Amino acid sequence: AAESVITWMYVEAQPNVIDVWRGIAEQFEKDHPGVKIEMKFLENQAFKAKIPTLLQSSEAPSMFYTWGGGVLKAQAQTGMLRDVTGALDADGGAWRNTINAAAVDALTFDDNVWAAPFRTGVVAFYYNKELFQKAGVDASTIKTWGNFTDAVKKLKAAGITPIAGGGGDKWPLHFYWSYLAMRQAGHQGFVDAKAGKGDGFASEPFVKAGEYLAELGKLEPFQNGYLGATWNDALAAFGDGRAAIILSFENTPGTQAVNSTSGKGLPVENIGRFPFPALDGAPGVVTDNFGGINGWTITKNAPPETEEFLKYFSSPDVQRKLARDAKILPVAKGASDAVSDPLLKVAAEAIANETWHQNFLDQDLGPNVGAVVNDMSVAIVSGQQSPADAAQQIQDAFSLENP
Amino acid sequence: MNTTSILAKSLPASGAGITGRTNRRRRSFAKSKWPVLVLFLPPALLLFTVLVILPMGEAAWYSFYNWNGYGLPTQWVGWRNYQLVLRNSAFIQALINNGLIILVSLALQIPLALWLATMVTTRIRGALFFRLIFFLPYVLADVAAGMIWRFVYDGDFGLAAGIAHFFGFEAPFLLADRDTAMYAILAVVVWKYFGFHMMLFIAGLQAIDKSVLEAADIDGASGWQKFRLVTLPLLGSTVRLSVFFAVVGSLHLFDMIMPLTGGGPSNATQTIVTFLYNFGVTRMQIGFGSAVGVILFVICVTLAFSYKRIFMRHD
Amino acid sequence: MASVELRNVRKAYGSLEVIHGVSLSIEDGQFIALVGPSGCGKSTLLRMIAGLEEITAGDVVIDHAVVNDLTPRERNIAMVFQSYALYPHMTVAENMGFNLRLSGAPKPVIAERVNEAARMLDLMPLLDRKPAQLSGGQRQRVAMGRAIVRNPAVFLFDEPLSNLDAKLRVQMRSEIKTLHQKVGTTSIYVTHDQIEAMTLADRIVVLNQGRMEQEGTPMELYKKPANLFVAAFIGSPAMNILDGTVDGEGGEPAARLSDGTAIRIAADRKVKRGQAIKVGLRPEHLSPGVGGTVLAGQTLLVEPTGAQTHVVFDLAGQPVVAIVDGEYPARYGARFEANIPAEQVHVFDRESGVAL
Amino acid sequence: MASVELRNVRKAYGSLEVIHGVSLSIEDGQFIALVGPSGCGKSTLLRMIAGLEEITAGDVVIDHAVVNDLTPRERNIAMVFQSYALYPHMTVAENMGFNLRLSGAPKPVIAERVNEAARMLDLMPLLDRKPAQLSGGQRQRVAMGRAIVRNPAVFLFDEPLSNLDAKLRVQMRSEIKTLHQKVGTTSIYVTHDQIEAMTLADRIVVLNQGRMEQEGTPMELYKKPANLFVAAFIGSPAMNILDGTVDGEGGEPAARLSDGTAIRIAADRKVKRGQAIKVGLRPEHLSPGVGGTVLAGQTLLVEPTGAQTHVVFDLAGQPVVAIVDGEYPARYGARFEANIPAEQVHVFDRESGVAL
Amino acid sequence: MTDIAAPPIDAATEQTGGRRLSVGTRTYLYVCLIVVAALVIVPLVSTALGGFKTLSDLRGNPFGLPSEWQWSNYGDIITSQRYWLQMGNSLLIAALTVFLTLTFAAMAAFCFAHIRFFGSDYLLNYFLTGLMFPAATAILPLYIRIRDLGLLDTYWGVVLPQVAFGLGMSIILFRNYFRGLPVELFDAAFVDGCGYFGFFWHVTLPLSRPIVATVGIISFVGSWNSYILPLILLNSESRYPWPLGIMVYKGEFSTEWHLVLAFITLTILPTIIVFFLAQKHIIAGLTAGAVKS
Ligand SMILES: Nc1ncnc2c1ncn2[C@@H]1O[C@H](COP(=O)(O)OP(=O)(O)OP(=O)(O)O)[C@@H](O)[C@H]1O
Ligand SMILES: Nc1ncnc2c1ncn2[C@@H]1O[C@H](COP(=O)(O)OP(=O)(O)OP(=O)(O)O)[C@@H](O)[C@H]1O
Ligand SMILES: [Mg+2]
Ligand SMILES: [Mg+2]
Repeated sequence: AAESVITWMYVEAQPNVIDVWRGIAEQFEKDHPGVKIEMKFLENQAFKAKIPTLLQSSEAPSMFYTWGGGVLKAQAQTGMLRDVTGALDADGGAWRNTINAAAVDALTFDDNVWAAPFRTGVVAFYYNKELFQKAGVDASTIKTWGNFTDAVKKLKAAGITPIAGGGGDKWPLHFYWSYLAMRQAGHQGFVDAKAGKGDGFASEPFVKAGEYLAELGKLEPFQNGYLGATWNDALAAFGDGRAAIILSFENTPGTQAVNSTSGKGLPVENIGRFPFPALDGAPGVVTDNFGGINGWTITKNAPPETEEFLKYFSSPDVQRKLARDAKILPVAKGASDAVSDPLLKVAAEAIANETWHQNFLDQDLGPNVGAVVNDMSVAIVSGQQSPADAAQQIQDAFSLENP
Repeated sequence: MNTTSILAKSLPASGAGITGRTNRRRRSFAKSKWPVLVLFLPPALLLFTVLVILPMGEAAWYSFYNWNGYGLPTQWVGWRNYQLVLRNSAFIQALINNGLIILVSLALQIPLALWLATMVTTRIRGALFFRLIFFLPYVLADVAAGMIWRFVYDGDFGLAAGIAHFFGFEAPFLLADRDTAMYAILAVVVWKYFGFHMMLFIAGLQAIDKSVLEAADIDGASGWQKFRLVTLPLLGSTVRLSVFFAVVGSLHLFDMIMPLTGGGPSNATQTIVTFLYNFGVTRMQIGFGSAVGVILFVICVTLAFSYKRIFMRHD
Repeated sequence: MASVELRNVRKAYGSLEVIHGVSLSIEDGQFIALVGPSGCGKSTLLRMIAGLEEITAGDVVIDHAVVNDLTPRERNIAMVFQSYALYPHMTVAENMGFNLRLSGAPKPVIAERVNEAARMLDLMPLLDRKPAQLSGGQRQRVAMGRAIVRNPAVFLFDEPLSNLDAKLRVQMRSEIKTLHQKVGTTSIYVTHDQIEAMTLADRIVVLNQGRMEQEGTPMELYKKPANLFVAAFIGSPAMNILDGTVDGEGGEPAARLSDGTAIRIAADRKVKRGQAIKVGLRPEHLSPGVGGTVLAGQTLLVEPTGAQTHVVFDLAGQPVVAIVDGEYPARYGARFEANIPAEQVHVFDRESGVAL
Repeated sequence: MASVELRNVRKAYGSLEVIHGVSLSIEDGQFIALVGPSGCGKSTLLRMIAGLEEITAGDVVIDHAVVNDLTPRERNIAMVFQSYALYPHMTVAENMGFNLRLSGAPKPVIAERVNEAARMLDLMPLLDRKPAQLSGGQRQRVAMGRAIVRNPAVFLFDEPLSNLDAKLRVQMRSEIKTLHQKVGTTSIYVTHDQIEAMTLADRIVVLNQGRMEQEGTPMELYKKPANLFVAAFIGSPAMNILDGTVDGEGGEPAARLSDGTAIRIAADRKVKRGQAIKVGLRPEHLSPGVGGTVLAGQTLLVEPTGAQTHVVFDLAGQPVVAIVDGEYPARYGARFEANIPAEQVHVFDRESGVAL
Repeated sequence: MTDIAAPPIDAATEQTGGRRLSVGTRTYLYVCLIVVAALVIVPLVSTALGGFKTLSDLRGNPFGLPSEWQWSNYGDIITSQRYWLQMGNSLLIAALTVFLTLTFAAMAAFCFAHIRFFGSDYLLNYFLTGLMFPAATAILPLYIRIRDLGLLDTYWGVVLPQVAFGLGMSIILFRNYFRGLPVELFDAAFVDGCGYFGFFWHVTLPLSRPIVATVGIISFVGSWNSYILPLILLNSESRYPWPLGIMVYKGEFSTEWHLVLAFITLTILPTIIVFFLAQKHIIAGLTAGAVKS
């Protein structure tokens, strides 16, 4: 019989997670004879570089990882994707109803859903309890940016590298600028900027956010050589206990261990979490979350079983399994109860109670503006650009793309 | 500076055209030449045109569009991409870096190569072995060399760290520091390519009539005088060739930068080609990237031709 | 100007000895030619004198001082190379003045000396050209000019004419001879062309496989070659060599060839009856009807050259060359008769090759 | 074998004509030498005959057929090149058989023909070597072998010996001559060495600047050169040429040189009194004490070559070469006297150079 | 007979003749040479040794011998399929590139060297422009063209552009060499009855072994080490040549330097071995004709 082959392209590098996925895929294959799922790994950078060209070739995968946002929008506009709206709404919305609305919304443009939601994420500070204790810092007291910089100073004074940063990859540092901008501009500020109102991203709150970031940079809080360090290097620095704080994804407890020199990393008990603090006198609140909403995009020529598989993949049972074994924050309604890991639980709660969820800016604003945001974040931290210039450059790039 | 640049040796010959020699070819056989031309030329011609010349022309065309590579280019933007490129501080940095690489090649690498070449063409035991060792980095892939030096420079695990710890100070992160990264890369460039230039010089030295050097001995030249007044002038064409390679090669530098810094930290080590890759290819800004390609092309061709005109006239 | 002496000089490349102890003394102002077949060690010997090649054993003495360890510059010699070895990037004037420039002579002095030498060699109009713009003969003259400018103690020449064509070679030969007559510098001249050696040199040294075979004036070598090698090497066309045995008694010895022909040889040759010998007959001594032994055979080849004709004829189954007058009616296939006087017949021991 | 005829053949490179109408007819089996100075057009002419160079005007006729438009192979000629042009990657046997192989001859036939030629040229032991493993002379023989294997109508030689050293050249010269005597193929031989031409050829054609100067047997050219150019070109050492004017009446004409010396010339020369002439004296005719005019001057140079000695002496302010016997006691600076019979004195019109 | 490839005189290979160097000069030479050689060798050796260490060993002791030899670092890679797959891919791509380059370039160069035809100068200069710029300048249009030809993510998709970009140089090298063959050979072959094809096949090609080796080596090394073209034109990891593979590996095991070092060592090892075995040809090839022209 003619086999349908679903090619599945992903960037996930944690072997245990991939094992879980493979298990799910094998189960699906068993349930659907004649369907074969081929898993293809592509390294993150290569993946981002390749997808546009891949999409237009006969080699396009059936489904691939997406961060949503402008990138997904551009891809959708090529007509190379197959939207999943129909599948979601079939049988009276049988699939759509099982999923958090926020996740679906994040993957929707022009009233079409362009990817099947898979997981959400939230970026927050993780810290090394032992080192905090050594420096005499109490994490629970960090409520404002001022508290945070004080903590950094204290850590530094105690001879501890305060923060692990991955400036070589750039995007890890854009977390700082993004969060600061969210806190300073607030949800409305972002909406206005995106709508091109006023000076857009060059307007005052964004410059102000940059100034906070520049101040942080001046404290030299990052580990030695952070500008050349990759994200993995940063995780390793945190996991080895060489730096006390990392602004990172919800899966940090796992990834820091994998990347650490010993391969074991910090014991989970030794890791704490606190949300990105608020800024005095600014509209942003601590419950405004920054983090990914990931899904799987289906390409035009994918076999019809692909939707079937993705529906299965986001079904509550599978999502629970993923939450438990792969330590993700699930998108299926009610699946978060399977989150057992205490730190992940906190993250899941944060999502449950969030007031606004902002997708990663380097995805949300499209690959080009996003790259500029990354560049500028690094430039501000390292003192290369004044916050005002940086904001202007982001705005320039943005207005070029969105005339 | 990939191997393809070797060809430039032939650059001097390029304009030479038909010499008297070919004039001798008999014309009475004119009839029989067409079958050969018709069979022998087209494969090369076709491949070259389709995969080299046309894409180059298309690059020029795309450079006037804002295009992300999906579908067909439709959004004509005139010279805007060029303006953006030339205003981009990272591009300016890339130009400066390319200049720096050229400078170091000329001021450091070529003299070093020449110095070593004169040493390994003397009559000492092991000269051939040293030649091989010095040439070794050149045959390694750029990517591998970049990776090896990334390790050497690594502040945690690398040799730089080892040395620093040995002397008891904190390991520097040479590649992560804007102020040092480019110099670190320059060192790798020299490390990687001096052997190639040395080989050129060895070939050049061997082509010098030995009896001319003996004549200088007889004329009473000391070792240094012999080098400065006889060897060096006679190496003229080799030096010019070597300079040409260094210049063209440095403009092409890409493979090695990627594993080392990828152009970072904060664009401190971009070259024109890494800039093209980072800002054009990975961001799918086809128009913008093509504009960079066209600028690079113009720089290469201008340099090549003016260099040829000025320095290689006599070769 | 200086005398040059070689004292049992040897040269080995690794374990291969190529010069096996050569001793030679050259007087001040003499013109010496070193001749020998290719590979016999002429260049090596010359280069040892120049200081370009290390001396394995023995001494090179210039002007009564052992110079083994001196550099070429300290030996004050000048050398003209086979390939001329002109500096391609310098003009003729610069080429010629390079040595003086290195020794720090002031510019006007250099110019004057260069001009003087250029005038002597007729190079004045060429002073500003580069070597590539010169003809072979002109380059050769520049190479000589470079040598004389510095006024060296000794001139060394390594086959300086072998890259020139025949006509030019003859012309340059005269120029070298004339030059030596003018400046009188001690000269050592390497060549494999025996005509060149004979016409140029006061004395000739014949080398063979790193050994000296004979040394003497050109006419000595021509008339009294010490052995077969020298006999065959000197003279053009080369001496005819035939196998024979000594026959005839006491006052009238003769060499008997394989076909029975007897050739009378001079009575004073130290030959024993029955001795196996080689007989040497110079072509120019084989002329029809001048007395002496009559040798006859069928004409194999007739080569007219104008004034003279070379006739190759068959003698005891071997081709023998004779030189006859251009008017002589030689004809292919005809019988040819030549005479040779006994005192012109050379005899050599067949084993050792030594002249008897 | 075939006859070859050139009918007013011309060659122009672009607007530059280098062969200005040469007509020549060569009989079947003849051996012709083309001589002339470098650049006179010898090679060009030969290559036109070969079919390697287009003929601008005129006809080349081989065996009574015009071959202007035929390829070399169709003309059935074979050529021996100066550089031999052996195929370096083929063995001697393959080199020799290449032509036959291209024409599709069966293997055994090729082998047989190659063997035959190899035997003739003494190449049998070398058949399996590559050209790089051969000496110069052997290569030359292979080049000839390649030519004979195919049994061509005409042999063409372009300075086949000029890359060999003097000794070998003489030897190969004989071999070529012998070969021609054996196979008898019509041959055209280009050389700039007049000795080679004289010794080898049945007839010699002297070319100068693309024009034929004279054509005839070697002795004709030597004895009765048609003009100054041929006179100076043929003979070695070259004829001495001196300016003079005709003096003396009727039966006893003489040439008076610039210093007043009078040289008697043969009565049958068509000279007028007072006519400006050039006098030609062959060195070999200037010998001491044989009668005729006595010429004397200071000896400038003595070059012994063994049997003969070249003496350069001053005559009317010009150096004149004489050849004397090797025994003659010539000495630098001494007075030298030579005689020349009137019938050996060549005279040429000074303007046109034509022999009188 | 012209000697086609007379080896140049090389003082270093004939250890005998001439004057000996003084002890002082020798010492100076050796000290300088050894220092430079150390700078070349140390990074390479530490890379190889690093592959035998554990990460903590590497951290404490990047230079020295491993305190405990971790053979498994290498063993795991050697026994992994990806290593052999990448090597195989590189080899296949390089072999195809070399073959096509040699064939096409030799044929075209023959026309330029031996045939006079209208426009040959212009055509040659046309190919010469290929020398001027790297593939990078036109990488984006090139990508689109390969995509349109349906060759994306195939070996041919990498091979053909590599051949095309190598043609300019190869043609020049071939042409210069062909023109250096003695003209008389051409004449002799004509007299023997060859046409152009016959000459190409019977004379030019057999005599061109040195230049075939040269061009072959240059294009092989270029292909074997090339990174940017495969990076853009290949998608499937199963077709990756090793320079791409090494980068992926580095991406996967970014902080595990010991594994990365082992992988680097294993991937460059073939290059080094081949280099030392064939050094004479490689050096001759890469510096070919550089000084003569
Ligand atoms: N560097 C060397 N190493 C080993 N053997 C050498 C070296 N140089 C010369 N020879 C050998 O020494 C011998 C003499 O060589 P030399 O050059 O002196 O000969 P030559 O008489 O000048 O010959 P030619 O007339 O060909 O120039 C030859 O057998 C040669 O092979
Ligand atoms: N392809 C050409 N284009 C223009 N002129 C040429 C060409 N080939 C030869 N000539 C000229 O034609 C003339 C005759 O040349 P050719 O080669 O026939 O002389 P040659 O008598 O063989 O001289 P040599 O003895 O030096 O071989 C020369 O003046 C030469 O410069
Ligand atoms: Mg010699
Ligand atoms: Mg010629």
